Amino acid sequence: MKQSGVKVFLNGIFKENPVLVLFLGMCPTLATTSTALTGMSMGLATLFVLFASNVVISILKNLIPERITMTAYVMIISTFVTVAEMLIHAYYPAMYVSLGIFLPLIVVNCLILGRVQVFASKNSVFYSALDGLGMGLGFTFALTVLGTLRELLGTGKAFGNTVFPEHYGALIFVLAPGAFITLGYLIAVVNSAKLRKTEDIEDNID
Amino acid sequence: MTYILIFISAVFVNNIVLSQFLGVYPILGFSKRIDMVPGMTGAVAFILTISTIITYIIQKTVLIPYHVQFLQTIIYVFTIASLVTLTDRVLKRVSSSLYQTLGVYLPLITTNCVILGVAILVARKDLNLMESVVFAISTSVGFGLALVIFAGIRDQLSLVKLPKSMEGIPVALITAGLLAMAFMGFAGLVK
Amino acid sequence: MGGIHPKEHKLSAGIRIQNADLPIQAIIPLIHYLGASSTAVIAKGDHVKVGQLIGKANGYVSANVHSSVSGIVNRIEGALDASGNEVLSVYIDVKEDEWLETIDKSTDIKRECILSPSEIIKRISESGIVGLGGATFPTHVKLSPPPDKKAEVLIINAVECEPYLTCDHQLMLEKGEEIFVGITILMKGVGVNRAVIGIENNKKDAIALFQKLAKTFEGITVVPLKVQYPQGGEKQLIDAVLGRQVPSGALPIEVGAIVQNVATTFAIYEAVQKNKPLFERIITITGKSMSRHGNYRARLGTPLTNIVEQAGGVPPDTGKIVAGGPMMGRAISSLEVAVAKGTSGVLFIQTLESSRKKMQNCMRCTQCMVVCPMGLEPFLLMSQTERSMWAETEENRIMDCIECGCCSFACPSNRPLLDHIRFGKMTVGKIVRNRHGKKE
Amino acid sequence: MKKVKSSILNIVLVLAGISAFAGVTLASVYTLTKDTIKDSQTSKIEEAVRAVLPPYDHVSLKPIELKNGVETTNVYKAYDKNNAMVGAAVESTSNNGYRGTIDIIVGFNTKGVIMNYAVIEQNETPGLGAQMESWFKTNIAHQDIQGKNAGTSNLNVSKDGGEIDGITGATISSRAFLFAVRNAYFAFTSNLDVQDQGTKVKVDSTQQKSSHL
Amino acid sequence: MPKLDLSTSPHVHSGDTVSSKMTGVLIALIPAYIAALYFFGLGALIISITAIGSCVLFEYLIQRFLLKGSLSILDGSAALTGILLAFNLPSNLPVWIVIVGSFVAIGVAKMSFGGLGNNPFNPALVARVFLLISFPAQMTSWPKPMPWNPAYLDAVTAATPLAILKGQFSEVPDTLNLFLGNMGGSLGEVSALALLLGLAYLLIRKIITWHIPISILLTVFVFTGILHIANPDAFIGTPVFHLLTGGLMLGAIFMATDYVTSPMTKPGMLIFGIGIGIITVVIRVFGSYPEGMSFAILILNGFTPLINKYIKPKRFGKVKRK
Repeated sequence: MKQSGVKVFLNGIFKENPVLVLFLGMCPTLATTSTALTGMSMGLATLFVLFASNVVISILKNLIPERITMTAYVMIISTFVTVAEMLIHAYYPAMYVSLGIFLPLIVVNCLILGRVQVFASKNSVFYSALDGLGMGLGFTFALTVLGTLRELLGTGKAFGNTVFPEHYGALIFVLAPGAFITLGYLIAVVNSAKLRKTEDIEDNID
Repeated sequence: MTYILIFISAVFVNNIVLSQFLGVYPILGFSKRIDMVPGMTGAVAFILTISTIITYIIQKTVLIPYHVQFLQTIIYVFTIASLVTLTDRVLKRVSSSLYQTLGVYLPLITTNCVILGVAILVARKDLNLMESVVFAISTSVGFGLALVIFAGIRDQLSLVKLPKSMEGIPVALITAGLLAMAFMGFAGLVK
Repeated sequence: MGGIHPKEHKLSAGIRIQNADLPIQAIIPLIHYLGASSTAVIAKGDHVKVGQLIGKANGYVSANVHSSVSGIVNRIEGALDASGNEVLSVYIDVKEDEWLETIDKSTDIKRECILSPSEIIKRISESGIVGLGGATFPTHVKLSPPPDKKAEVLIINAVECEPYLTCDHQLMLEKGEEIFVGITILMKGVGVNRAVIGIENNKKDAIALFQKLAKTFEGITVVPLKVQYPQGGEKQLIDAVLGRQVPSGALPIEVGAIVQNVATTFAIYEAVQKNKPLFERIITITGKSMSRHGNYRARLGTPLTNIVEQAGGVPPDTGKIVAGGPMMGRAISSLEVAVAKGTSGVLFIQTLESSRKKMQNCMRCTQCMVVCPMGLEPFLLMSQTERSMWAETEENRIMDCIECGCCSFACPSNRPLLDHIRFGKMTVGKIVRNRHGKKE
Repeated sequence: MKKVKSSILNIVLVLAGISAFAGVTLASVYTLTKDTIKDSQTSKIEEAVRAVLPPYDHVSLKPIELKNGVETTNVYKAYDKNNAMVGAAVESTSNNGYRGTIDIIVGFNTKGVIMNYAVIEQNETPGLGAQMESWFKTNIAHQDIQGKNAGTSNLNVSKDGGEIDGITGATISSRAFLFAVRNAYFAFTSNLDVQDQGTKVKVDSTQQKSSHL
Repeated sequence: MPKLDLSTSPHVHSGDTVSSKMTGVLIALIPAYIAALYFFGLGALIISITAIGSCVLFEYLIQRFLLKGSLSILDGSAALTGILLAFNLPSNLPVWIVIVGSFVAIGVAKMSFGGLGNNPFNPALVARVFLLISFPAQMTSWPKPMPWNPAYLDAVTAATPLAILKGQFSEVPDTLNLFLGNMGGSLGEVSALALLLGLAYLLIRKIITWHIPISILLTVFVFTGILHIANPDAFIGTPVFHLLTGGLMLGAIFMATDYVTSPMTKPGMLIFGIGIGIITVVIRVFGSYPEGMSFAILILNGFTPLINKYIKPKRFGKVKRK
């Protein structure tokens, strides 16, 4: 299988963005994006786990017998999740509190298990690393955008910097309903862009 | 009284899906048919209760005494995964009718963050065993409630013409948002 | 339950029945909407008399057809009927008005009936009588319930709930006593000693007349009913009169009732007492912009255009011509269509009223559910039909729909509910029949 | 390279290998982060005490009884290196919140001037009463209670004739909050004379700098 | 002969239209609107005009530029949403918040689902709750009622009776004032009298049936009655007080009866109404928001599809033989 590294890398960020296109990892996406910073942190933590798991599993792919692939994958993933957990707990305690149970829950983020099964178990270390990086960045990108939007609409700030007076912020955006609604419209925008693209293609055929 | 408060909190005030964001995936993906709701909820309630008890015991007898709480994630994940597999096999052998109603949903549960989430929440909130069980069951009820409301709304939406770009996930998310907003009215019922 | 009250517009009420002119050529269809086509028993060039059998019933659910005119058979070929279908018809060039000698042409009222019950049913069958209310189901079939079911009561449908139509009303006023005799014959024929006549309150004169007549006939009572469409539907009428609801998919006999239309009853009187087969009926010609409304006694096979000419021609500003009433009648494309056994009227609708308004989203106002006489959810059946959800529509009892049109009438969003439900019914009906076919 | 067969031996070997890998990784990261985590795990109250008090060397923890004899509350006195008192953090509760209890901790210097406060627990409406977390330390109009001498200032909402502007739309929460502040001052004054060295709490000087003063 | 229309039966129509239904509701709102103008003056006028105008404008813009579908602003539903939204807002709310509310009502709650008839939640209430959660301070400062008040933003504020109840004060207006509407509150909710006039009109014109409003009011009356009798000290609000205060009347008569979002069968409507009544009281008495009506209606809106699915109309022929 011949593929371009750049393509593999960019794929995860745009064309197959895990959140906005593949709808993977919805729970952390919704839960940790009340501010841009928490969203980005969650994204980076996931990026780390995904990248490390992808690399390790693609190295070990031929060593793991068929019958225990799942067990082995879950073990590797949860090891890295725990590592991420401990590191954040030690060096970034405030974020550890903010992310709460969603930090250990990275384990059950279907994005990671999905990429590991679909990509890392079949591709070389190099491409798996790129895929992990691309997908992880795509995830981080989506979470950061969502977090920024919610923080901005809710409190008038972006990464803690005031953009407009908090007085004008609609508090609901930093609360649960705002998470669902903002993500809903974000995906709708991506959808309509995709629709326009297919319409263009159809127009060209005509 | 504590148990009632735990129940009200888990079902209405801090609904697992609508305010805790756990189990959003089944809500968005698998709630298209109402007749799937009882089976799905039953399977979640079953696994959730048992896994909560087991992880509770592990937490109290192994992780805390030996000071290895940092292994929590990895051990819980394994416990839940083995439990699901085990239940799957037992159900298949013991009763085919039970397998038909609950078993088919089991594979969907392994990656359902509700199970792991509740196990970790129980440990973090430091509930006792009975409270943990009540919490697990109430959470399943809350999950089922969200699931059934959702299935109903989607059923109705499947009969109308939605804007193209809103079809599927976006409209489901907006609906979830509006429902979550309505459920915020319960704020303050339980401290 | 359900129902609507559209503006009645009984413009032709009280206008005496007049005879429609004989046509130059009668086009008599060999099938009248329902059942199997009858087999022609005459050939091109034959000379026929009024009342002579020209089509023989073919199978159980089929009815004889008699000539309505005298003359020479010109040809036997297809002609468009009111539904727009081509049906095999007998074209007869009219010569004179020569009736069969066996028919008693006198207008004397003959009360006594000497025939036995089975002879009565046989006579009705031979005379080609079908339900004249519109469904045109062969009457003798309806009068012969399966042996395990026993009829208890005969219900006479004198409701005429369709707006505009007055043919039954006028017939009741002019032939009241004959109708009552017809009822006694029917009671004898099906072996019941109780008959109930259901009439809507907007026909006060007919109710008064019938109540007076009822005193002289044993076992017949008159039940005035509030004005409501579609009370003339068989199941609705039984519910209104007896308070019994015919179960889904069952026939009226299930609750011990047999329903006959008032005009059919009159035809039965004529067939049994006067030996006159069914070859003419009363039809109402009306419309808001019509100058001369009227009720006409027309021979079957008379092209509608003949009667319309007699009534002053097609009124100006006609957007739609309907054979039958405004709720259940069919829009026809041409007046060349001939009068059939089920043709109760011709209605001219003005352009503005006939043009359909733009459809809007369903806003779930419940109007269609409120008016549905069968307790269905038309809005739901429509959207499920649109999405080909046949199992769901069946579950929601689409087959119970009686196609009364109340839902489309009432819908504020102008949704063509009945159009879709009809299509759904057709498809589901096929599925159901296939399923039964496989089982057997 | 061919995929390894699913023989029992292989399975055991591979699982053991992965476990070893996991064990080693986790153990080393654990050792690496253990102390740092422990440091950051100081309790919420300690953090609050640290946040609301002027720089100090050590504090004492002494639950004292209020004069009405009904409630007890926690008073944390802070001392400098020479065991001279620099102020006290007082925990105080009000049950008159819009929705239940409001639990705050208020820091006073020796003269009774409010240095800072922290909200430990409250259940007020988000966006309304919940604004108390920052409202009364924001220096806009007459909102700020910091720097006010609790003994001489009228710590009531301006609607009730006091000198503090309550939270817009949340007068009840504001009243309850200010009640808790006054209550804290009451506990502070009734406890000034109690001399006590108490338990020493380790103080991280870096975090002290990040406190609001 | 002219070209004949061959469409199928029925060939006549009742003449009812979407806009005639909407107009009916608008007429029923007139007494409450007059009461709003009387008690809140200029503020009421500004808020209502802003809400109606921006709702209609947003509906037009979204249909024209985003959905590119047929325009339906003339059916009156957007205007109705606008006036109902205005009725749920305090009269001293800044105009920009009203516009945000209109955008939420039309853009989020209605057009995201494809427009009239498709939305699972009542648009005006979605907007109200959205604003309540987003801008709690502005949304819960109520101007004091003053006849034909010419002040807008700087109107004197007063607590609503429900808020007073939570704060345990004794300044609750007497029953007559509550009934007439002489109290703090949103534009359209204060005057029970005016709202009841509207209800009478709606019932007479058969635009709605009694089932939803009456079951809500009755449930609230009975539930608060039981609480009050059981423990008058803890539950100071009398049943009559609860009936006349807050958005209960407005919600029961005009919001809960919205065709699109309420159940379609009569037993379904009763379940719906009882559910709203119970949740409203629970939130009012035990929750942290003073008023639970809007939340309760939205929650039951969520249950409406289920109610419709399982509570079917009485089918013909299901009755046993008499």
